[in-house]
Amino acid sequence: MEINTGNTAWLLLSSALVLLMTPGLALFYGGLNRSKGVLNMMMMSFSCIGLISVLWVVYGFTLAFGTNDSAGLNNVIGSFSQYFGTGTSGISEEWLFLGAGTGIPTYAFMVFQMMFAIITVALISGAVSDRMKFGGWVIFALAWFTLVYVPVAHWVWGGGWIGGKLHALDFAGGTAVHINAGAAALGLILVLGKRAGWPRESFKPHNVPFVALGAGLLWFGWFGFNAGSELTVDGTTVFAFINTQVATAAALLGWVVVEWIRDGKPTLVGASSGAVAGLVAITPACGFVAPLPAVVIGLIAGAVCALAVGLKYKLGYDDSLDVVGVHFVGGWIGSLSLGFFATSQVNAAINGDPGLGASEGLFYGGGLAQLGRQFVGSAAVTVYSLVIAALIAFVIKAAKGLRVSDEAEITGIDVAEHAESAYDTSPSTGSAGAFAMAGITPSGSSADGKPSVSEKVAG
Amino acid sequence: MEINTGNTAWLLLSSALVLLMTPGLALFYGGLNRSKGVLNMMMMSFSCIGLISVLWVVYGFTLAFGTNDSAGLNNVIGSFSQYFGTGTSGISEEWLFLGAGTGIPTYAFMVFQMMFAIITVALISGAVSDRMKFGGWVIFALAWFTLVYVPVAHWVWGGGWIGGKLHALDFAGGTAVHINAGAAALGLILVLGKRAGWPRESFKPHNVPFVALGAGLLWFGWFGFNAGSELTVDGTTVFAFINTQVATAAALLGWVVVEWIRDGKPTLVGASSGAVAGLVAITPACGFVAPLPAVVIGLIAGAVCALAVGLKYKLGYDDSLDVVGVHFVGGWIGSLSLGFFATSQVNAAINGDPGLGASEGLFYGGGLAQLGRQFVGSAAVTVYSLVIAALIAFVIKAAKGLRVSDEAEITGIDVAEHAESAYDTSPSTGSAGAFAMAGITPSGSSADGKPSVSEKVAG
Amino acid sequence: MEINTGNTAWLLLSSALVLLMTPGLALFYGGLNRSKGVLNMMMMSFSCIGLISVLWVVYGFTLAFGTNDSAGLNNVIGSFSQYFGTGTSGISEEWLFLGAGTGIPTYAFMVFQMMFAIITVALISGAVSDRMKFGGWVIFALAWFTLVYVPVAHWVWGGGWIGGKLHALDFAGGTAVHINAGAAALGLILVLGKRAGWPRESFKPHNVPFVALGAGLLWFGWFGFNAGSELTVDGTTVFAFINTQVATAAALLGWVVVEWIRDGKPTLVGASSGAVAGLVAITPACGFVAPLPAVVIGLIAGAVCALAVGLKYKLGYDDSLDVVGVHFVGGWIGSLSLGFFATSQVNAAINGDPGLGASEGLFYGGGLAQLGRQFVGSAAVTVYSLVIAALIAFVIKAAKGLRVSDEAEITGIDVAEHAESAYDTSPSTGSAGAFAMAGITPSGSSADGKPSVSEKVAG
Amino acid sequence: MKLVTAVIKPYQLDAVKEALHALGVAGLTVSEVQGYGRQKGHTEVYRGAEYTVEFLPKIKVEVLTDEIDVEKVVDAVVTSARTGKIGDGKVWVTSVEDVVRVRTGERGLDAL
Amino acid sequence: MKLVTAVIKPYQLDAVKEALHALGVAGLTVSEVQGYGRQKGHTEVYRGAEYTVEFLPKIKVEVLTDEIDVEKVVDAVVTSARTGKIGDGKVWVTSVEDVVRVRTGERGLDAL
Amino acid sequence: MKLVTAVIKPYQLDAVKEALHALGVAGLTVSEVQGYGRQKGHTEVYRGAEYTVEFLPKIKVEVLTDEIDVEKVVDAVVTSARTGKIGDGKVWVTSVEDVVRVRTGERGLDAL
Ligand SMILES: Nc1ncnc2c1ncn2[C@@H]1O[C@H](COP(=O)(O)OP(=O)(O)O)[C@@H](O)[C@H]1O
Ligand SMILES: Nc1ncnc2c1ncn2[C@@H]1O[C@H](COP(=O)(O)OP(=O)(O)O)[C@@H](O)[C@H]1O
Ligand SMILES: Nc1ncnc2c1ncn2[C@@H]1O[C@H](COP(=O)(O)OP(=O)(O)O)[C@@H](O)[C@H]1O
Repeated sequence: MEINTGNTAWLLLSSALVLLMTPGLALFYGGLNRSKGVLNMMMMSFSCIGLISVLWVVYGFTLAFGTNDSAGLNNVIGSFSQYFGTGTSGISEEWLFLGAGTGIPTYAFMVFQMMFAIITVALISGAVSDRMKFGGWVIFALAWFTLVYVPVAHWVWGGGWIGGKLHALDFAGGTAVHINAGAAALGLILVLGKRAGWPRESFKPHNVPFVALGAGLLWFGWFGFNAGSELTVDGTTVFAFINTQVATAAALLGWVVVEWIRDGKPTLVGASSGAVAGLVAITPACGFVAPLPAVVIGLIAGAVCALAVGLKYKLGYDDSLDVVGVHFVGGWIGSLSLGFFATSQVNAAINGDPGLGASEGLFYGGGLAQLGRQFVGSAAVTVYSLVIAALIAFVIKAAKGLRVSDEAEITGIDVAEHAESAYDTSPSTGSAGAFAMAGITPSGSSADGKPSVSEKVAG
Repeated sequence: MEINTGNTAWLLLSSALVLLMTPGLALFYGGLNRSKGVLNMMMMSFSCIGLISVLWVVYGFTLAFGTNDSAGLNNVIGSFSQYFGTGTSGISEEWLFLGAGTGIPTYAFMVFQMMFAIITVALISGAVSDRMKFGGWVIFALAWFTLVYVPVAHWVWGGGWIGGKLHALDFAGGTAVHINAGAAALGLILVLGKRAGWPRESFKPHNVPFVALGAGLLWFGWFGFNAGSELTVDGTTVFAFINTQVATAAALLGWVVVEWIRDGKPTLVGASSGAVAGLVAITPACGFVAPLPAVVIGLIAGAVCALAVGLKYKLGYDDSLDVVGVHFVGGWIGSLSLGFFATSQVNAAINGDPGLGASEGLFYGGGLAQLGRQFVGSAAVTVYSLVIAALIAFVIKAAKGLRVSDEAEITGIDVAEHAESAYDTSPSTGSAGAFAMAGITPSGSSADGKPSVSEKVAG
Repeated sequence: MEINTGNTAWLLLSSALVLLMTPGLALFYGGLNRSKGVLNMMMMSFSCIGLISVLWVVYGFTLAFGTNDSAGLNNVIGSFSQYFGTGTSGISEEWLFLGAGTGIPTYAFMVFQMMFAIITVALISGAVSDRMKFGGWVIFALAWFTLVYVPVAHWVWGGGWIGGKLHALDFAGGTAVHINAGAAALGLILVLGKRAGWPRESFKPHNVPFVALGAGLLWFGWFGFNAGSELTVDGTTVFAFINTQVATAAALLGWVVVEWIRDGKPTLVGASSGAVAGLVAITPACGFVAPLPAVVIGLIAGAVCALAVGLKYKLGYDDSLDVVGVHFVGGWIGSLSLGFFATSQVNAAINGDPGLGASEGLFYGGGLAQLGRQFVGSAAVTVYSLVIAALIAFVIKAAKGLRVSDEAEITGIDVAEHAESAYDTSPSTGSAGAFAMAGITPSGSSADGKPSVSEKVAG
Repeated sequence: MKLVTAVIKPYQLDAVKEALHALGVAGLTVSEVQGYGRQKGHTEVYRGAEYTVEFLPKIKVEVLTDEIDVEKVVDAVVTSARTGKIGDGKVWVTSVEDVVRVRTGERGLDAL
Repeated sequence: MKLVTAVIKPYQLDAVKEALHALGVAGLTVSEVQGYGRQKGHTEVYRGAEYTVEFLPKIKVEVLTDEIDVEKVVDAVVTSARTGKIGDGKVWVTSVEDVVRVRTGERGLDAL
Repeated sequence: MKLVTAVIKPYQLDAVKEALHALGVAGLTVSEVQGYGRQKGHTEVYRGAEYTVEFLPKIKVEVLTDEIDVEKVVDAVVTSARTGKIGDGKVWVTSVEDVVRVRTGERGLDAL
């Protein structure tokens, strides 16, 4: 096999970019959270990188992207053996999915998809901040990855029923990633319950520059997520890239304008959140729509998500950092947008030969067919992910592994679950404060009337 | 058309890198600012990403890089229709500027140049921190982008008079970006006025690690800015890359050495600022000079800019974060350096066929011709940008949209214009402080004796 | 020569990624340090970028990667002239090391290797935080780079005795970078001595989100470090990439599991440190082993390094941020792992023609031969680097340039050596605190009973 | 007039505020302090090594009050701040010679 | 000797410092506090939801002074700290039995 | 009972704590303050421009003590906090009418 250096370099670069998104997400979520839970928040993301990477080479990839020998079973799950335990035997391994023509080694695709699996699980964590046992999170991540992410990835991209039979479109993960994670978040928090003090207290972001930087890193990495999903470098790749940029920009504007009108002031948290909403919404569509429709999709996503994050107050679920309001809602907007804007002018594989079997969108003369498919695909993933996530949470709850104690929640989950606290500046070892100079170390765990780690009590 | 996967991947990667520069700039500027204005500072950058991206696909690109049917008019402005509203119709679109030989789709170039437009406008914001109405900023950004950036980009790179007739060189934006933004900053602040307390108070950076990290992200992204500006991957690209590295490193040293000698101590803010000064200075030159001259250019830029940032105290304009001292001065240094060091050994298009029409620099036997051209091009942009920026500011001022109230400035522009504050750690919800544990939320807006947002007064 | 756009783009991208690692390292180290020394910590990294970049083009590259005319001398040092002062004359320069077949210009390789030299020196700084004079650091960096890094790079990669005669393997720098820097750190701190208060005080990280973000940026950049070290894009490149990911993930898990068992809680600092340990250990091996062995190497590295960082308390050397425990120990683990897992299935150059002259590892039928070579190569670098580093430190100490005064150490090295302090939030110019509103500037230098910068004392 | 000063556990501030509110106390001033006492801090582990934290975060509450109400105020604070565990803190009373309301210049009881 | 304690609005500190300086007061000590009183805080909006902030940042100023000057000091503080708006704060005076200057061991008035 | 209040240099806190400990003082409360006095702050340079810092960080220590021990406490603090340089701070004594231990409700000397 001849490796195409341009294509392979692009896919590896894209993989690195998508990996970076998870620390970026950790920072985004961490900054949005209160400071006493920022480390737990980031640790949920980091643990996903550790866990899912290893599971992916062992069994994730083969189940998601291997081809099941039974054509019927292949609708729901990939191969149990093809790539099991990585399954490839060396550098002579060829690219299998798209034929040798792309010149991309299988391992490059495996690692690219690994990064998707990591971040999808990590996305869920934003809903559960400040109150979920870390051990419970690890179990949940493991179970949901295995029972939900892997099969859904197969349904959508691995030759399963959504992509292969239904012909719903999902360029880079509107259904497989964002709706999937958003629905799981909802299922999980319905079982987990609200944070102490919610919604009475404000739970404002503790570090807004982190939020903005996190959004910036996500945006940067998302080019790999979206434009990398074409795998090769061609005209569609370039569309995916420019669409990612303009839709995100438009969504940033959309969110900020809603704030400006509704609250009187545009905020940086709003701009950052709007950008993420736009990135989410354009994800499934980026390789199938033209730039001006991308702007429209972005504007709608930004404005609608800015309103949707208020839903939790009306409906009473505590989605801490708005995973539902942004990823679930944004994912649906993007997925449905394909029913209107998908066009073979951008992606020849629509209606093409060998094609995706999908139709042009409503505004491109394809009628309502594609809209219907998008709805069915997205709805199926919504229901499946939400239900299984809730069931997993239920089992963990029954085993008393789901929620930290009230005391731990008040003390702060960082100290309670990780025995560390995020900052040690002003009342500590910094050069400016008097306590710092006096060498007063801040109390990591607050013994005050609450149970604490290894507290020594005298007299 | 056959797409060159290596070239196109490179240009897309470069575009992503340049996009990252704007959040990097936001962090750099945000860290340099006082903490009560960090969010406004970052918001000015983020709003540019939102705004300019959309405007660029609608009318910016066609006016800057389209070819005007009238050869005379084309000296000053591009086409009103060629790419209007994106103007391209699909994946079969070919690369037009350099012929099909490069194998790069037009959209890739469009998005690359979009990122340049974004950051150029964002650069200006560093001069106006803590006192400009956010609405006024948005209007300014929109107007200056339209009236100045777009035509100047055309003059320099789009076939207009500076690049096409005068044959002044500007590889990646010394004139079009840095001199342009720096002059605009000066024009704007002359109308806007000084911050309350300036120059009596110190206005020291509130978060130096952010400054350094911002500089690091800028440096990283700048490889896309500079080496990406060759568009394709060839020998000149590699020169642009290595020159960017060594000039920046040398400028870091130059700035730090000046501090060490003058103030007795080298600082991290100095190292970060020096790096930015070097990046600015090498920008126009990186694809036209050899590495050792790049070191010299960097050293000079670092040392001169370290001194130039003190000018504002002498001349009495409040350029908050030294946009003039670094970008304007550094841009000029880089632009003029081409008159001395430009050589066809590095870029065959100098004197080549089809070439840029430029001459070798003084030290390469080309005499003073090129130095003269560089001076005229840079001076023209200086005057044009400064005057138009001041005029725009003047109009906004007349409409009472330019400057926040004194109270808002003292309270802090983050709270006043965005109703949010950056940090919520020590006296809040962190785990270390007593107020945190007691659940005392810091007052975002300080009602004390100053008008405040939705203050409730009882009794 | 025909440039290969894919290969060259990949090598330039990798160079940019490796550059980013140094600011990433600065953030990682800075966050791990106390807040009164964070700027000095970061400044040590930034000064390396400035210094080493320039020295590399002047004499580093030619000595490390030039070929000495004397075949005997070439075992120990490269050419004094071949690339002196950059030595190449223009864009027609051809790729020399691997022949014209790779299509990569020499300058691309030069800048890639420059980034390695920078970060290797910067790595050492983590051991000396809070107590080394900045001037002394600069001298040390310059001397160690010249006397140790440059020859060792030649021995390992430039055709010298370790790579060329002994046939020890080192894909991306286990020996040349990590063992080398770790041994130097040990040599340096043995002369420098302990921090005041160590080990009585805790010296906990002052900003854990910075640590995690730093680790994330390092991870991202390390793809360039490791997969870029193949220089071209081929099957081995892809192995290097996926191995980097899974070994690092496994090491993160390994470290966290040790903490969970030993201390009862998994920490984010642990996860971040584990990731770095994994990155270090897989560095020499990534292009020679298969993914499942990479997982094993990572798990071992994470667990062993988690224990190794405790050694300093037992042995009594103050390795502030665990450069020895992570880089030295992790480097050895990775280097020795090649004796077990190296295989020509992953890298045809093992036993190949023209090959590296190395054998398959023990588990791939190669017996103990390669393990022996790895041991000898690593041990030689350990001894050489440690001894020379200690000697350099000794000379600087004799010249009274090594260590700051006790007062400076207590006041904080940021203020003492750089006249700046990192943060200015809570007791200052932020919008939340009362001191901020009152305009009380925090005292950068604390005059209290300690000598201070330009203190004015009145009657 | 009297000044009642209390050093309490941070989590008890809400309860103390409520208790004082119930008594009709119109205002109070709080600050962050660090306490050292019988409650001996605790040890922390970092990278396998143990450290002792001696000072513990506390909240200081200051209430200016009428001579007549002082016992009620002290009792309210003591009762609401109590968790029964060591380190609950101290309350003390000092005599105040005069109080002025800055806004109006009113003095004495009128200033409260 | 007396101790004059003032809880004031942060922005007034400069004015208070100047006023005391003009009186010849040689030193003072300030700290950050949070006040609760008639001035009721304010509401804040985050993502469309409203929250009440009850405590407001204030500055506490402490001045040790001669018995004779105490009225002048109180007046200076009250006048300079006044904005006339609710929340301007309180000033109170307590009696001090002894003062020592740490540096010299001087006591009483000499210690000021 | 008495309250001994000391405003000292931050680096002296350790010494003061040890000295009080040696005296058998069971507890104390410290807070961060900023001091203004004869010790005039210093100038700082930022980008070549000079600025004056007027307030300096200090630590305030408060110790409740028995009437009988008050002189010993004051002496211990003054001696241990002294560096002999300007800005060493002040120590002052005020009278306390009552002290309560929150945990037990004990009053007076028993509460210390
Ligand atoms: N003599 C004292 N002077 C001033 N403050 C004290 C004194 N003793 C205790 N405190 C304060 O009271 C807090 C609680 O005291 P401690 O001895 O720990 O518990 P308890 O009051 O329940 O016996 C301490 O943290 C400290 O802030
Ligand atoms: N009884 C009190 N004891 C202690 N501090 C008080 C008391 N009442 C008010 N304060 C302090 O004075 C500040 C201003 O009081 P407030 O009632 O808001 O306004 P005003 O003094 O103008 O009537 C409060 O924020 C609080 O810090
Ligand atoms: N009159 C005062 N009232 C309250 N605090 C004071 C007074 N004078 C000085 N201080 C405090 O004491 C500290 C030291 O005083 P200063 O005059 O600088 O030195 P010294 O006490 O050695 O003469 C000051 O920083 C301030 O906190």
